[in-house]
Amino acid sequence: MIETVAIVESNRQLSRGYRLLILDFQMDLMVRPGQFAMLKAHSSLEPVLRRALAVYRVHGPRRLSFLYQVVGRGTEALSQLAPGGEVEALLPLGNSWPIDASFDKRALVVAGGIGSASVLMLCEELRAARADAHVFLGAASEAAMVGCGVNDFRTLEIPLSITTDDGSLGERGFVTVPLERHLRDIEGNACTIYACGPWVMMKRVAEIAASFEVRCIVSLEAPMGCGFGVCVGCVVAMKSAGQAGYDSYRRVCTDGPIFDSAIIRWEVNAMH
Amino acid sequence: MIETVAIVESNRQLSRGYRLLILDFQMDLMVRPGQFAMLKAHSSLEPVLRRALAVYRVHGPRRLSFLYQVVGRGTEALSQLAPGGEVEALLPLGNSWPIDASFDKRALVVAGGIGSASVLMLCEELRAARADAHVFLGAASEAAMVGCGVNDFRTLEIPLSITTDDGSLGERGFVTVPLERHLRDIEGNACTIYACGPWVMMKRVAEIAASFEVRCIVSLEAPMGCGFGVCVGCVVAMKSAGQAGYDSYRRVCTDGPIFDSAIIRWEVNAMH
Amino acid sequence: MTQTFNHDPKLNVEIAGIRFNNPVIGASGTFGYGLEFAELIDLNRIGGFVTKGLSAKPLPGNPPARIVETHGGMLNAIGLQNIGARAFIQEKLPQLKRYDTRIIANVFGYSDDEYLEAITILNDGDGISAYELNISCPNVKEGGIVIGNSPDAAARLTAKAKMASARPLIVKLSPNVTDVTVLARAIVQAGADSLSLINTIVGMSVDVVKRRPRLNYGTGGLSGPAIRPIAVRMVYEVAGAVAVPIIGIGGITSATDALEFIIAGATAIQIGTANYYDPRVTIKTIEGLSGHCESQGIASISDLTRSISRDQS
Amino acid sequence: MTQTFNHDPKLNVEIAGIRFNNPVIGASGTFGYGLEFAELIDLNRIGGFVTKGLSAKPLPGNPPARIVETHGGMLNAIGLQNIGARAFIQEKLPQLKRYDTRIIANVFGYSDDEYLEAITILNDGDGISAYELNISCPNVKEGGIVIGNSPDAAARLTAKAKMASARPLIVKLSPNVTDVTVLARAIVQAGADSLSLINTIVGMSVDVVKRRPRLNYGTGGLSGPAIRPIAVRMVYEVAGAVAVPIIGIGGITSATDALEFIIAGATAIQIGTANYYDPRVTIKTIEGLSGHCESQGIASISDLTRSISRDQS
Ligand SMILES: Cc1cc2nc3c(=O)[nH]c(=O)nc-3n(C[C@H](O)[C@H](O)[C@H](O)COP(=O)(O)OP(=O)(O)OC[C@H]3O[C@@H](n4cnc5c(N)ncnc54)[C@H](O)[C@@H]3O)c2cc1C
Ligand SMILES: Cc1cc2nc3c(=O)[nH]c(=O)nc-3n(C[C@H](O)[C@H](O)[C@H](O)COP(=O)(O)OP(=O)(O)OC[C@H]3O[C@@H](n4cnc5c(N)ncnc54)[C@H](O)[C@@H]3O)c2cc1C
Ligand SMILES: Cc1cc2nc3c(=O)[nH]c(=O)nc-3n(C[C@H](O)[C@H](O)[C@H](O)COP(=O)(O)O)c2cc1C
Ligand SMILES: Cc1cc2nc3c(=O)[nH]c(=O)nc-3n(C[C@H](O)[C@H](O)[C@H](O)COP(=O)(O)O)c2cc1C
Ligand code: FES
Ligand code: FES
Repeated sequence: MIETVAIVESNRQLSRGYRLLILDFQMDLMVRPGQFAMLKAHSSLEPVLRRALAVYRVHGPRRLSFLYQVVGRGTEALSQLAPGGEVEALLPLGNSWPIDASFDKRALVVAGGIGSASVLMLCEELRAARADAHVFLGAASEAAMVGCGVNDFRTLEIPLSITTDDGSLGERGFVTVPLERHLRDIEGNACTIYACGPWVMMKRVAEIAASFEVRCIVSLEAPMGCGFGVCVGCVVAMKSAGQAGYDSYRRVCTDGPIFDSAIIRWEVNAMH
Repeated sequence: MIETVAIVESNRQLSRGYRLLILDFQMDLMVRPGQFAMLKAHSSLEPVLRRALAVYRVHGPRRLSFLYQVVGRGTEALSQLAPGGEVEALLPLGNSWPIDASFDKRALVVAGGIGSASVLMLCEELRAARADAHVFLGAASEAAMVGCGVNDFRTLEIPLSITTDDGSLGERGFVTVPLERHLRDIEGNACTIYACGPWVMMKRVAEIAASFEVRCIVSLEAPMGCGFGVCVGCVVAMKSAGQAGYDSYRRVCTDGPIFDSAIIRWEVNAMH
Repeated sequence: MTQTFNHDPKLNVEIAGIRFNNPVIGASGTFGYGLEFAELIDLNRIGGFVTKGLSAKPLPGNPPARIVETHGGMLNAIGLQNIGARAFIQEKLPQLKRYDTRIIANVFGYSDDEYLEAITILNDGDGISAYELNISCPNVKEGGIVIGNSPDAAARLTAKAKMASARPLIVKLSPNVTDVTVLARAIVQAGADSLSLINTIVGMSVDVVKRRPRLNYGTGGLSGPAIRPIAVRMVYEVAGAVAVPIIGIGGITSATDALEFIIAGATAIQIGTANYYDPRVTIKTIEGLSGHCESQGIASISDLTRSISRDQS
Repeated sequence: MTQTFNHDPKLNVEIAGIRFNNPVIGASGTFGYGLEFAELIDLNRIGGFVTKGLSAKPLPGNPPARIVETHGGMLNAIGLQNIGARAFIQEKLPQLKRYDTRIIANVFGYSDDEYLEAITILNDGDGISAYELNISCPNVKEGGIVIGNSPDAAARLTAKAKMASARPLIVKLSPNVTDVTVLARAIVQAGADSLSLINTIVGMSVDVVKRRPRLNYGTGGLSGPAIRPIAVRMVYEVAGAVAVPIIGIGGITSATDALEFIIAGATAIQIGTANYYDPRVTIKTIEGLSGHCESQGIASISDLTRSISRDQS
């Protein structure tokens, strides 16, 4: 975990509301797929809290990129950054996608919307491990899909199923539809689902995984105060623990963001 | 008084800590010498209040420039503006330098530090009125003098006396020294002093003016909430009124910023 | 009243029998005597405004510095500089007649009698819709007690003011109390027709080089976005405690902010500090509220008052 | 205690007989159990830190959402999730031994007895310098009363805690009161060795589309730069009312902010929320305080405590 000020190399709009931020950290970093950073424009006084962004890609020992959607005050402030600008950064944070060779002969990667940002490196690693992988991407529209990095996923040479809400690219509808279809096709074969996206999507993926009795790993989001475990603000409810135990809630930032979907109490939305 | 969003044409550093901001207002404006604007970077959430800056120069019906020193959070936010950026602006505000032809045959213009920003247009007008003017500029150093626009004053073809605290340009010492010398030289002739600068400087200029029995007009500064008369936060204490009357205090933004120095209760610093 | 404006009927609200074209009101001390805004916005479009605090006699106010900016807000210790109730009636009210907007006179005094004197003067004024009793200004203490922090003193003054008043009486609550509902109940019981809250919160800022308060008065009242969460909470609490309509105030800068107060329990809202740095904020807020009603299918903004749900997971 | 750091002697301060290398302390709930910061800063450099609120038994805390950001700050309703006093002693304290910094245990309970139980457990812990009694957490109400808002209840608990405690007792004040000096006097009279203030201010944020509070708990505690002026004012008031050393808390983000509190009356300060978004803020503040003493010719930071002048013009 390093606390530093990184320099903006570029901050390009991919499509309306989606941007790719490339940062030069001026020191060597080791980042594993699924880890994230807490970022904030250096000169920005408001909002005060940093924002969690998954590391999208490693461009060398000192250069990382982040793919983000502009949704509110914090990402808006990031979107104003120009090359040469400074970013306060704490990273790498959180655990990473568990890639277990024996398990992951067959891997289904599911991303909804900007959830894609957390799985590109996972896909790269799966390909490197020669896993039999399949990627399912869902987004609102073709433009959103471009913003969510679909073109980077296309270069991976992993089979790719695409859905959009408006049908402007790929199949029309939810990403869970081709996922379920695929699971029926390969039924009986052990596989692992890796999912990242909106809470409702992950909840549905978890249900599907449970019904097919396959392992499902999710990367969760929660509002974060600190990103390194001290505020205990970013919790998600656990199935296991009763209301009385200390372990009813776990921190997304340090106990996660990646969890086995089977331990999550999905009725309690960490994003409220 | 117009409330608008202006576009940054340029925002150039003149010397360390001093910048010239040129704004395109995209509509015709009429500004008189000594008037000011309340400005704020459009996308900046903090600080919340706008900042008062004198109109430095008129570059055409829609283009105005502002000369400013970066001193704190607000001017720092302004300094981040890039060409094409947006600035929230309310202007023109306040009264203007009273130029009365009969009075101002002889005009002594005194500016300390960035107070220069408020008097360049006054000088232009005095020259146009063929007044017998003399300008006294004081600043910390040669670099600060450049930041305070000395080169623009040089092109005016008005006699110019310069002092710096460190003697790096012109005479070493306070600007009030050459002013007093000059007043002694012209003693007996009616003249008007126009002054803008730090409170202590203006207080001293007012004292000098009183001792030479010449009229002295000052442009004051005060912390401003609104700039258009509603918060009553920017007051300066008047000599005339007792503690009981409503008129003990006047607003710098609307009753000023320009006052006859004789009516100011100089012991009560509006800048605290 | 010659000007007319096509108001969104969904935004009409009523408080103590007074109809407001919309629930957006300029707050006392931030809207001058109204006229200052005539050049900047169409006064016919706003629901109303509250005058700067008016006292029976003109007041000079405090020496500078009177304001200091803080993160997300500002402290002020203006000391209630005002032209006096009589001058307001004679010099300002006649000019305000031509606007179709509700004028609320904010009333202030250093003693119960001074409050009543100001009200008596203002009773003669034409075109004032209601009084807002400012018992919560933190910058004016007599003998160390702020009337608005004591339920007993506040109730006593409210009862007297109600008697003296020819118009509906809104009482403006102090946030500087342990339990705002105790204060609210006492004041409503004493006869207030409506409550407005919050006034500013007492704060201080120190010049660390000069080692003295940045405000000449020492302490000042904190306003602006920084205090909004505190204000929303207090409106929520008071709305659960009393039945009179509530006017929400504190850090409102947009329609979304206004909706927080309305959903928590307010019938109307006042915008203060934001007017300083965004002089058209009242108009933008009104437009935003219209848009919200439209997009959320809300027939009347009043339907949102106290619509907050408290289901916890 | 093997590590040593060359502390600036000008920054030494003492509170209730405890020597701090400097007046900069990490605030409870924002500094974890200290260890979380070991990777980010040299713990030997800070004056000390206060643990997350410890209760006799572990507590699960509230369901999410537990935090929401506001202008200049955040609301939290963590619900005091903690590993419990015993686990702290067994699992955390041993790892903390090697740092030369003061450890203050923040103590919490749902009843007087639970507070005493936690203290009794912690009395066995080695390396704890003092207790900070958290009687002001706004997110835990029993029967609608927050102990810290009632001078009587607070004094009663303070007296009992002082009896039970093997260590100096700091009591942390609630800002959600009409007059913080009444509370402060009662608590000092009951035996507190020091007071720390302020805890968070109760606030609320509303999701205007879902029409419900953004926090699952409903209300939460406001912290961050937004509350600093209120906190400085309260420290100023309390410093004028009691003789015990005061620890200033609330929205501190820099040495300048810290100095506001010290000049207003604090002997030391705690930094809370700023640790979240600027994990090295404690170190930066210490360096800034050194620089200030140097440039202003101040021999000891304690000379600045309550150095505020109140001359008005
Ligand atoms: C581990 C992790 C990794 C993430 N990776 C990415 C990524 O790679 N790309 C990307 O675009 N987004 C990512 N997000 C979501 C991103 O953090 C939010 O979109 C962002 O915080 C929104 O901030 P805002 O101020 O723009 O929005 P606002 O809605 O104004 O934010 C208000 C508050 O809510 C919080 N918040 C809002 N949405 C989210 C959210 N989805 N998750 C967490 N907190 C939220 C903010 O942090 C802030 O405190 C990630 C979130 C987490 C927890
Ligand atoms: C009528 C008028 C005209 C001005 N013209 C110019 C100009 O042309 N060029 C220029 O560089 N400066 C000018 N100033 C001063 C300028 O407004 C301040 O330097 C600026 O507000 C400082 O803001 P800050 O946030 O950078 O500094 P900070 O010190 O962080 O400001 C803190 C607070 O104090 C106020 N403040 C601080 N210094 C001043 C000051 N000198 N005057 C008024 N308020 C102050 C700020 O507005 C803010 O509210 C003028 C001031 C007035 C009143
Ligand atoms: C400079 C200033 C002056 C004020 N004067 C008054 C006043 O005279 N009477 C009053 O009742 N409230 C006064 N207020 C309080 C506001 O009306 C309002 O209650 C408070 O500022 C909170 O709202 P805001 O955060 O939107 O500003 C004043 C506020 C400010 C900032
Ligand atoms: C998320 C969070 C959790 C907190 N938990 C505690 C706690 O357990 N005990 C306590 O006494 N104070 C707690 N506090 C209050 C802080 O210690 C501090 O008093 C308050 O946040 C004001 O300081 P700040 O503005 O610097 O954050 C907590 C604050 C936050 C933001
Ligand atoms: S974000 Fe603070 S503990 Fe996870
Ligand atoms: S700045 Fe508000 S009245 Fe002058």
